[in-house]
Amino acid sequence: MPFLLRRLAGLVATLTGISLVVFAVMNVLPGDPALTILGLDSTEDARAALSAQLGLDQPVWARYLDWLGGILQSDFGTSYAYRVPVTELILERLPLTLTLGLLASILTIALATALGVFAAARHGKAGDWVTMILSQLGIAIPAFWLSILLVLLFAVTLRVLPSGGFPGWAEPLEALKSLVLPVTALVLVQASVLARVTRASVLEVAKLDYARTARALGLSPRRVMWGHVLPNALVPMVTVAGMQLAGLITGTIVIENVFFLPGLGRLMFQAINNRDLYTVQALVLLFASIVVIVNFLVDMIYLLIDPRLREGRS
Amino acid sequence: MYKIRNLSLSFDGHEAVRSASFDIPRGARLGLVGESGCGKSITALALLGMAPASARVSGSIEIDGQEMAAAPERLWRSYRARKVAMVFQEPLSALNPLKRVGDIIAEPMRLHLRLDRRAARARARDLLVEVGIPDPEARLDQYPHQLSGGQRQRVLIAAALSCDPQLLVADEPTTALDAHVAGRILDLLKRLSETRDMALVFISHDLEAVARVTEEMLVMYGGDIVERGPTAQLLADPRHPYTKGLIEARPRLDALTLRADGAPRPRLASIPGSVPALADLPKGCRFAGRCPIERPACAGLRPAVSVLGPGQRQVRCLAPLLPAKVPA
Amino acid sequence: MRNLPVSLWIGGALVGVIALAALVSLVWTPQDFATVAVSERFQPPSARYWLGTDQLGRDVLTQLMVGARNSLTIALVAVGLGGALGTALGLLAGAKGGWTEEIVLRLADFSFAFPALLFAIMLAAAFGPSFANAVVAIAFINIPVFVRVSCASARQVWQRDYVLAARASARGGLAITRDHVLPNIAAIVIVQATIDFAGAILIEAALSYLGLGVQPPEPSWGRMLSEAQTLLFLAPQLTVLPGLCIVATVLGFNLLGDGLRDLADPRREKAR
Amino acid sequence: MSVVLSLSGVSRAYPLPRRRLLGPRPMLQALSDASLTLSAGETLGIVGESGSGKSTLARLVMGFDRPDAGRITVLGQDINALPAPELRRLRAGFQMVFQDPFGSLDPRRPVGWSIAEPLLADPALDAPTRRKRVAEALEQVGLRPADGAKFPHQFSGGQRQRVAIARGIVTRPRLLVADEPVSALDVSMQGQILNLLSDLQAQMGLAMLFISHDLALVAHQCDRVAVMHRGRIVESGPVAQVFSHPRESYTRSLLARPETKSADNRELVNNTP
Repeated sequence: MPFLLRRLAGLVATLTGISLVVFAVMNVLPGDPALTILGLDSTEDARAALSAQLGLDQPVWARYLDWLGGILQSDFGTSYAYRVPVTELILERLPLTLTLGLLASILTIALATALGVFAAARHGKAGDWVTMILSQLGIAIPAFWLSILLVLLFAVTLRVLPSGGFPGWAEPLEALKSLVLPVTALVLVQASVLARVTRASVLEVAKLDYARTARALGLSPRRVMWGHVLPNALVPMVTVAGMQLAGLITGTIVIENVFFLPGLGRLMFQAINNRDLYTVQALVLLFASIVVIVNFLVDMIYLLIDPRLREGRS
Repeated sequence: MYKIRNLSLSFDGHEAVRSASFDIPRGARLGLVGESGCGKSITALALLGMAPASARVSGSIEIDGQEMAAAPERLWRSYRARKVAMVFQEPLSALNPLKRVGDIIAEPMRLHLRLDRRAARARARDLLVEVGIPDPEARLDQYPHQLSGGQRQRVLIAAALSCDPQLLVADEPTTALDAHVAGRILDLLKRLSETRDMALVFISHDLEAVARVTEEMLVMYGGDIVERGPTAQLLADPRHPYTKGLIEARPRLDALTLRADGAPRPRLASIPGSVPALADLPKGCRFAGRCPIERPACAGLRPAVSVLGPGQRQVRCLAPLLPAKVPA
Repeated sequence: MRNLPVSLWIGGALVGVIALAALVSLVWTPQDFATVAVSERFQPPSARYWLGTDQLGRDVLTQLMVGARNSLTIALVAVGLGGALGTALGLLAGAKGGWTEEIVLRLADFSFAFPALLFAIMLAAAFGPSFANAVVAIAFINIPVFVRVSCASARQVWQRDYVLAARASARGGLAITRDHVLPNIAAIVIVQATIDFAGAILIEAALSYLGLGVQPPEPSWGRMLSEAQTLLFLAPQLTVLPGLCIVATVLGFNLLGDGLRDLADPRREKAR
Repeated sequence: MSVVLSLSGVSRAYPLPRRRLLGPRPMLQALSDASLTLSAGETLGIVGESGSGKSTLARLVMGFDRPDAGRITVLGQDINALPAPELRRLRAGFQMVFQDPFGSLDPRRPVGWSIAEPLLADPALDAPTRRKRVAEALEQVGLRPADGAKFPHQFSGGQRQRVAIARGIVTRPRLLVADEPVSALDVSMQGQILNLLSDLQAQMGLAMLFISHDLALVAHQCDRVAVMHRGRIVESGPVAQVFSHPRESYTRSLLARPETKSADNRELVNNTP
């Protein structure tokens, strides 16, 4: 499995690279982290004390290795604002963000595939046009504005769903209700992009010789579509889906702040405002790693789809 | 078996095929010859009811007494693979890269003949033997990219044969292959047609290939069938100036034509000008403007079909060429 | 003979209106954008305030016009910088091939690990939120996009026979890049730039919404929305116009890009 | 007759993708130990099936790629030992016509520009001189000088190949490499282009390397032929000799015609007046 091994090596290298970039941007480039944390109005003494406390008097590479070593033992340092381990903060908020992201991903893929195949099957007809016009609009609408409009309609006017906040997992029904609008806003925007890609990809493959061969053997349009065209159209779809999921992950950062959901995105926003350096650093690393790992998994899906890749051809 | 009458296919009002009429009797091997843009490939697709959606189809296509030109797609679908199947030019892209060879061949049988998985696989293996693929059991589980070009074309033929069609349409099946591989595929097609008593419509620009496979041939130019007749006769004694030009444009590889060292190079015959675009074809004889024996009337008047000799030869020309001196 | 695609017309019109508003704001606005007059707050549209006023009594039309200017400026500078740098790198990688291409493409792949918003957030956290950080972040994430697009299309051009013919004609790598490669990939790069422009507007809006982009008192559509959201029950009308402006601009650039693509390659399926 | 091109012991291998992560890189021996010479006014056919190495040979002769071993001498100069500026000057002396006339002309340039491109390397030629040479070349290939202002898509395939030939001769080269120059064209057009090549060769005393998979074309067009198989020249000599008395079994297999019944078809074909 040269392909798998090569990709795994690449994944490790990329993750290491990310940690370097994050560390450099957050710790080295701005100059004095103590200044970043305490702000310009802090006193010299306070900064010096904090520097010593954070181990800033050590050389840069030692601090990096220290940080990296800590991460490998799931120790992201201590939050300056909350005075608790960052790991604890993250674990507390992870389930909400994970639920939001997974729900949105699954619905995005399902909706986009259905819409894309629907539009491609009705190529040039009214159904195709309506789907494509709606998706063009969907791409243009910022998720946070769509959220505000949804809140206006469902929370302010109809009063059927909460406008924001999260009641906690103790009340599963209420918890899910509070996720309806955020998930909808994320899905509508992301699915618009993916639906267009699906449609284009399906149409592209449908033009190819083997689709014609399948038709010439008397297969029905449905069979040609689901048995021959769609599996082949998956390759470009999966690529875009991978990038989409990256967009979805960062989308949760915004959406959590629109709906005041106490997830990782909200935590990141608060940490920035609190100048909570280590928390931001850990979260940026986490989000970037998720993006990379998702794309790695996407590559693994190629292996399942395409027998040519399994032999290490490119 | 197939009766085609006045079949026309037009795009935006321009006729890419102009009232073509011909029969395909059971077991016949028919060559459809012409250069790119002559209408041979979309005629072939029309035989399966697969002309592009943008084409307007008129005229009649009768299959075993059933009128099919305006038949619904559903009816056509039930005819494909069982009555008529097709083999395409590019064997790699014509095979779904994600499916195993066995599944590609078995799918039409499972669908049309309602065979179960095991029976379809057994039939697929027999078909691979019939089309001359060694070690068929192992091939069934391979993917198209693992086969050589010639083997891919054989797999495609096997899939086309899977439901015992009465007619196989082969559109330039050997163009993408090397010469010696191509020759074997041609021989295979001919043999299959003979052993299965299956009609073959063989489409090609290559006169040598057509001579090798077919008994009768139609020459197309600009959407018209300009000449037809028994293949050997027609090649030996072309009556349409286009056919003659096409035959003479190819240098012949033959001991007689090889020059002695240092001898001057003979000039090659060629047809002046180039094939006009569909919209620029002359209204009358399509060959007008390039024809060496053109008369003033040719560009405006579409010549009728003249029957030559005992009815086997037909030519669409105002002034067909005289018969060549065929040695007794 | 060739009809311009419908998407080009609609896209061009939308972009034209917004760009015009931004240009006009350079020389004239109905009111001063920074002037706060609490007594004039929540005014309905009138002869003085064409589109009414906000919670601080600022003229909404003025805010929208200057917001357009800020949005377009950020997008223009960021996509221009990122596009120029990315295309240059892509052309280099496409021309050199081998190790150069490998390294450039790997670096491009690597930077895809930082989605735009995340990168901007990181910069804002390290250096404090500002207009410049938004530009740098958006420009930075544009580089790999252009590297990939221009390198892939440049490679295709380099494999064409007319480039071989140019090599047989004793032309050097720079001359071939200038005379053959660049003209043949220009259409693709311009289409990409148009579409990335739309993306840049969206990212800027999101950053400003989070308070990490354009800083007060400079107006921006994104921040207008975040301020309006807190007043959702009091003055819901304030959430409508800034959102519409974002949608119109993004839609306009996307349609423009699709239309240009159709123009450049008429065989392509028409975009809707 | 002066030797224009000679190859001695030329080999080239290309790496294939690794089968295993750290395994050895398999190599494809595209060309091994090829030797040949070509004199002024002569046409040498290179014939073989796809993958036989004939295109690699063309690439190496044109200096698009370097051989792993062996020497390629064009107009008396070893092109791989020549300093870059001198090779650039030498390039006017050997040009190429490609297979696909759709791909060998830049779609965004008027054909006159493309024809003039080989002249740009010579600083002695000013713009009016270049224009004059382009007009001459267009007339030599049977087009009008005014056609230089048109773009490639405004020509038919055959005309485009004429344009490509005009570019090939505009520098008045001594050697023209023609890589499958008619195989992308319709049969009825092929004769025109081959006749044109013959005429130009006679006029200019060109040496021509004629690469083709089509034995009949090679037999017609060439004086001598080299048969290639799996990267090796397996047989070479005068066309009449090689094709009527092939020594190698591979050449015989290439020449093998359909047996039995279709033989009489062929006989009839040849009787056509």
